[in-house]
Amino acid sequence: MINVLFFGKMADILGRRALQVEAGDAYLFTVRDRVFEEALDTGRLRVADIRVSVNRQVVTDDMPLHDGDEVAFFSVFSGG
Amino acid sequence: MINVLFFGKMADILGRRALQVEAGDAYLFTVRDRVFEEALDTGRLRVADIRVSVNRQVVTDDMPLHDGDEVAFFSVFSGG
Amino acid sequence: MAELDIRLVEDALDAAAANAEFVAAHGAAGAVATFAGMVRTEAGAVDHLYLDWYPGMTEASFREIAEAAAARFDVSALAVHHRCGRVDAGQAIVFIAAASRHRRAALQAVDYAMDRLKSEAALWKREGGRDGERWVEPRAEDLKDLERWTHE
Amino acid sequence: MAELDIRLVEDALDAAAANAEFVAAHGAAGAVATFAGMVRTEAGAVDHLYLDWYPGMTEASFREIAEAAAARFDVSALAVHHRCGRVDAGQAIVFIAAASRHRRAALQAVDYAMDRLKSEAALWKREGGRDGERWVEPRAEDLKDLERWTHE
Repeated sequence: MINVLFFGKMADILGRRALQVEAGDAYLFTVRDRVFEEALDTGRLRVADIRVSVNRQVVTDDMPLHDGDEVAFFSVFSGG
Repeated sequence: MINVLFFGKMADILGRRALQVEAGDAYLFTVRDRVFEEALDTGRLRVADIRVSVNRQVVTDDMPLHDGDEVAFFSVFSGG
Repeated sequence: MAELDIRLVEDALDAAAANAEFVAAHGAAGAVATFAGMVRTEAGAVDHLYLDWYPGMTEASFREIAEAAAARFDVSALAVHHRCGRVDAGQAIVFIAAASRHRRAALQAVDYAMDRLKSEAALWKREGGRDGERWVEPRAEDLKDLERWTHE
Repeated sequence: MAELDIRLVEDALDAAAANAEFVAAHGAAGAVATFAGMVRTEAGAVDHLYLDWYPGMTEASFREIAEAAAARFDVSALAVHHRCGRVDAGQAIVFIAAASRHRRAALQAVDYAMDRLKSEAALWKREGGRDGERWVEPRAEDLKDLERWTHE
């Protein structure tokens, strides 16, 4: 299974902090498309606002996912 | 009387921290000349290194001095 | 190698105690600069923050920023302590400290680390108060502050 | 008007205690930046300083610098605590703190005040150690640091 996590505004908008996806022959962009569709439907986020990480590294390119991978979606950081 | 004070390297070089001068009709530059002569004789200070204050204000021009005035001579500041 | 002290703090962050500890450990270097950020208590709509965080990734982002600050400036020690979770008005959010032989290196390391934390720490800030809850994004000013360091 | 806390300290200066007091009094502003300068304890020829001072004039020079920093940056409080007399290795010489709504204003006020104190505070520094005693003058670097503020 692939663990998918949501943080910040993204978790709020989707109303959950996690979901699980079958590893199968999943690609990051397959998972992303599914999450984006749900998030954008709410009208509260734009694609440009959403960041993606795989195993805690922010990524911008597509890649194959493997069993046990951790994918996270979140809005831009705002600390301090 | 006019109180004359010395600080920092200036006090070290002159071997004292204070002296008193008759007010009379003294001018700052009269007092300064006397102090400079003594200080420069030691070879350990140049005129450019010496600062002067009257009543705790740094001054560069000559001025008459009055009874109770406080004149100070010192090298450049070095704090922090 | 600079000594790094990175902490993601889930309960109260005591900026004064963190400062005392840092000065005792690293003051011998000669110069210690610090910054502490608190939730403002002035009359206003905001009376608390919530900082969402990604365990593991958040600490890694602090460490990356601290390592970059230490590599860029001549510091012997650098501390980054940052709250996560709910932070009430008056409480500390962040404490940064840098020790160096040189006063400007210590001050610049703190300045740089704060600018990067504002926009690049893996945290998500929500303000809460009488007008409800609102997710905050970095301001244009924060991004401009960050840009200063790419022009030097 | 910024609240100024100017102290010429003849006995030990406790930088951590000064910080705790400042954060407690002014932390509500949101941002607190501090700087503490200590006599370095590294192996070397210098094991103490002596800071000669001019009672009244020295405090006035601190106040003038603090007022200029407060006028120039948007700070709500500024502290300048500076030692005079003999200061041994490991002891604090100076503590500066600034509180503001804005982190950069607090950091800049501290940076500016330190640069000016180095060259413009009415103090005279003598280093002492195994090679005897030596009066110190501002370094070219100190004067260059100070010059930064006239070009902004």
